Amino acid sequence: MKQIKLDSIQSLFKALSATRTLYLPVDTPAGADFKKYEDGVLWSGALNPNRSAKDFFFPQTENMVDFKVEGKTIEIIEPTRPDEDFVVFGVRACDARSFELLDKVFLCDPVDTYYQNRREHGVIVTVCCNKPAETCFCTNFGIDPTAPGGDVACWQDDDTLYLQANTKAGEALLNSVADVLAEADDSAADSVKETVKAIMAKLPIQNLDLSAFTEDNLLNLFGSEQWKKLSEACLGCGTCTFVCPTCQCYDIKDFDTGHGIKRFRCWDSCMYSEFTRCAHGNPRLSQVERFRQRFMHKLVYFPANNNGDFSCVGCGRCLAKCPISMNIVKVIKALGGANK
Amino acid sequence: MSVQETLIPKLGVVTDVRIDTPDVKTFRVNALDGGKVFDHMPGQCAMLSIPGVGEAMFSITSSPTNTEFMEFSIKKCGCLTNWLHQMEEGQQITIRGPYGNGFPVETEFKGKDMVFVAGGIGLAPLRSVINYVRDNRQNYGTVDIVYGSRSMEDLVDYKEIIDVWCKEEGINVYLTIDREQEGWDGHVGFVPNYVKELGFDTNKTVIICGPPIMIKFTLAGLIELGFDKTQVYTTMELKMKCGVGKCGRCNIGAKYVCKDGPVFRCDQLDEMPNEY
Amino acid sequence: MQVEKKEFKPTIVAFCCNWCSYAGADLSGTNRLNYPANVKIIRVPCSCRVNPMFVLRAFQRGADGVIICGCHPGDCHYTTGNYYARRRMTLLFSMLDFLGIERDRTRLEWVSAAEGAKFAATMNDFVETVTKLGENKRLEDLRCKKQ
Amino acid sequence: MQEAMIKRAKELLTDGTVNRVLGWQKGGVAYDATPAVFDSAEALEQGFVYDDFTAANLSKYLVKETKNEGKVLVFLKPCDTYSLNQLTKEHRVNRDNVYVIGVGCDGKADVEKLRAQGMDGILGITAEGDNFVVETLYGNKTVAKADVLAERCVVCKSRKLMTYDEILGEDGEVIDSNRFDMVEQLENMTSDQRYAFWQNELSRCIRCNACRNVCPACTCEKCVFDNVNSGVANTAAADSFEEKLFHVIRAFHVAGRCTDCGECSRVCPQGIPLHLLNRKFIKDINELYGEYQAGEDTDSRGPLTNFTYDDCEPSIVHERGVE
Repeated sequence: MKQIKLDSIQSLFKALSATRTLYLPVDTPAGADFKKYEDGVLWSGALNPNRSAKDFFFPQTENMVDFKVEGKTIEIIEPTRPDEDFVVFGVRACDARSFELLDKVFLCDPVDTYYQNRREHGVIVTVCCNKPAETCFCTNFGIDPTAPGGDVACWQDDDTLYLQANTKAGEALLNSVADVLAEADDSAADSVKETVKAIMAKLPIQNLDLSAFTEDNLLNLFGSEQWKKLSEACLGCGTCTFVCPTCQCYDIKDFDTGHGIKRFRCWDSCMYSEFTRCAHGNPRLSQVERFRQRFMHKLVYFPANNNGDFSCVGCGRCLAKCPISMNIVKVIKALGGANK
Repeated sequence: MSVQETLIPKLGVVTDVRIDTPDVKTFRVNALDGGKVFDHMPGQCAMLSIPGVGEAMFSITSSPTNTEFMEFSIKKCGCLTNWLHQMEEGQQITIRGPYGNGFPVETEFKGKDMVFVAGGIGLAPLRSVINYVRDNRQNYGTVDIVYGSRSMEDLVDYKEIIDVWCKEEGINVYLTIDREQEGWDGHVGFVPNYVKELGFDTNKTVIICGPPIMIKFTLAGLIELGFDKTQVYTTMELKMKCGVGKCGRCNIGAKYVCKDGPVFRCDQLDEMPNEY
Repeated sequence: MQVEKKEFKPTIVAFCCNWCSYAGADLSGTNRLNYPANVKIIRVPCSCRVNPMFVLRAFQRGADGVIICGCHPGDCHYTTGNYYARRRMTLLFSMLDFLGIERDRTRLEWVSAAEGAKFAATMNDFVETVTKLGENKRLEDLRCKKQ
Repeated sequence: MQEAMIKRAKELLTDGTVNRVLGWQKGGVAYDATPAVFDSAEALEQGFVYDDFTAANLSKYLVKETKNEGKVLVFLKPCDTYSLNQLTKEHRVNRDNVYVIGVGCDGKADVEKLRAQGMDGILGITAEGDNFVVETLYGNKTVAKADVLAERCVVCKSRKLMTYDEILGEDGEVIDSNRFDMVEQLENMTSDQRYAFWQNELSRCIRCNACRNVCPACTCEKCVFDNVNSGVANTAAADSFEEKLFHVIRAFHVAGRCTDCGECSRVCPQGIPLHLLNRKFIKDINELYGEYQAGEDTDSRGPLTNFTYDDCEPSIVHERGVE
């Protein structure tokens, strides 16, 4: 394990950003956001940025291919792919876990090379949460915030940051900045872990009953009477899906630039009315069905296709951001017990 | 196969346009240097697009045994299809695929007596299987084709049906139209009723494709006749964007139509939520 | 090595009402009055047909200035269309100014069918103003820029 | 207040005046109330909540609700009654199917402001006089209500109920508020500064459409931004232009109809001060076409569906504010 004093953390950021681009959470007037590190940029102490870190690997919009159309002929122009190495610093355990879930979608056959390319160029440095919020419920999905994933994991006490590599890429990263780091005892971060564990034990959202969400129970849950009531106030906006670290639905669109066609993909939301509209109609005509789709996907469909892993990491963003305060925890509570 | 290859399309060129009905045209598509853009199995789909207009999934109408070109029968019903209908020979389009599971022609269908039930443009995906079966006649038993449409003019591929299928030994073609029409001396009535009237042997394997309401009633009729749902296959269609099970919109329950479908056995549909 | 600086020629989109301003543009043409060729005229049935979206999308597609021309107040073919347009465009221009978009990039001018000279003069003046401002950077869509 | 509301709602349910009640459902934590329809006395007792955090404007739900059978009881705060009036004027709500109980309002608290004050891990909030006692994972803290009042309530324009069938509590007065201060401040900046300000704010937009979907004035059956044939339908801004396009058009489409209820800014997950765009329009309308408050009545013509022969010319923009 390595360590660095917090008052000299800028030297770590400088060293990290010397050979690659460094992104880290920075305070803004409206919550934290991941920003590119430049001299003098300060690391935010906020628990989690407004937006999740999925942007780095699955950006909100991404150019896929360009076309040039002339008369009856079409020319396909493949865009150059970003090849910049980057480090994302300050990712929490929940977001780190979300990458594993996104991997299951994008890296399964056929591999999404856009995502894969970004994944290969990025190194993730996680930091143990030191001030969990009331909206946190990652422990329900088997995440231990005191042992965050990513390539390098960090723990922070009052004056020191402890770093430990989880992967080969992480080791290489730490070696590349070895000059600014000092050795530390492997148990140095234990007291931090204990403190955080004690706080975690007091979190209000614990022991959610997830046992009802199984593939066998799919039709039962799908047909539940509760959806109507739960979705009643839903505005049909995409806030929950866009702040969610695991939501991965996308749309493919063409944009006519006047001198060519750009085909790009962008995030889409199953909460939107047009999401499934096609020539023969729309199978999800009301918000009840769209709302149900989102939560059924996270809690039943995704696990059914991925060995029982839920597509939620309990980061709590949707709890904090939903305009009408409806969220996955309320859905789990309403359906979990009643539909076994 | 990676998405680099699948999400980025290949170029194809329209080499022939055939007007089938007032709103259906069949397009022949070749690779730029002739031949097929890719190989496929019966029931699989391809994503066709005109850059700037849009991209959509269409079933490949031609049989894999056709090694020269692919065909798509397309009904005019939206923005992209309107555009496609204005195409002339020589127009390039982009194409990617093949997507989906296709019909189990080499496994479950082998040695079976086949009944094909189609309505309207629903013949498009079935035509691929029918011709595949015809070209591998030794592998399959009897073939019955029940095909219905609103009117005589709306029967897709009428020429091929009359000139080829009807004349082939071991293939029984039953045509029907919804309403009486001058110049039509065949059967008149809806497809589900006709299927019941014909009363097929219950050890045959049935493939249905057509409007959802037709599928529903035909299936009910077949079960009345004593068929089991495991003998009946159909193909689904929902909005698709990526074709590889990642964009997240064509799911019915935990199944993605583009990846796990579009062909489903009717007993599988029972296990899926009724959201299609 | 002397690098010749390329002269900036702005692209101007002019929405002209069919009944007055478009005829005015015609007249200026038949009178052989000159106005810059980089003014692209789009004929609209009435100045009040111009949706704020049109103005913004003109900028997106590469316009450096947008001018809307209609019948003089009181002369609208549809009696009152241009009065509504006046309010709308006032608010829109004010909003664009509020967002920090240069206020000289948008203009509304009343040009009658008889005012061929005014049309040409207006366009010359507007092109000159926008040329001074330079390229539209604040309301551009990078994708639409020619590389 | 909450008790009185539940009591009155139960009475109206029992005597058949209404068959359901639109209100707020209690959530898990003190601040997360969800708009909900209650159809029985038990449901009301179990879940109905009204406190300093029930901020959602319920009037938009009436568009959907009044299409259903029977009369619905709704509790509206003063600013919500403006929205209802506007919706009635536009024939989006059938006023005959609504029974409005106007409730007085001293302003609602903004949980983001609590968090900004360092209240992490909020477990419970109790109102004590002019203060909130906030129980958090990291100890109890006290904060003055005034310090965590939502921005829109700090500059509240009116505590007067515009439409109601009965009132619970006290009706207030129209306030001579300083709500245009920030707009004015921006107007007095240079155009470069304004551009930098909005570029920074709007670049955070994630196009979640929450501002549009929550807006009581945005009630189109199909929004132009959802219509694939409009050419501007999009679920993400692929270029910073599209952020500006969306927000200018969104604000423009409600210009002259926006009652300044402030829901757009309340729901924005990125904290973009969207209300400033709406207020800019309101301020311009007031200054150029005479004072107008949308939602004050149900029959006047809106400023953009009206004109006078001697309206100012758009060139007036050149004479105002800072270049």
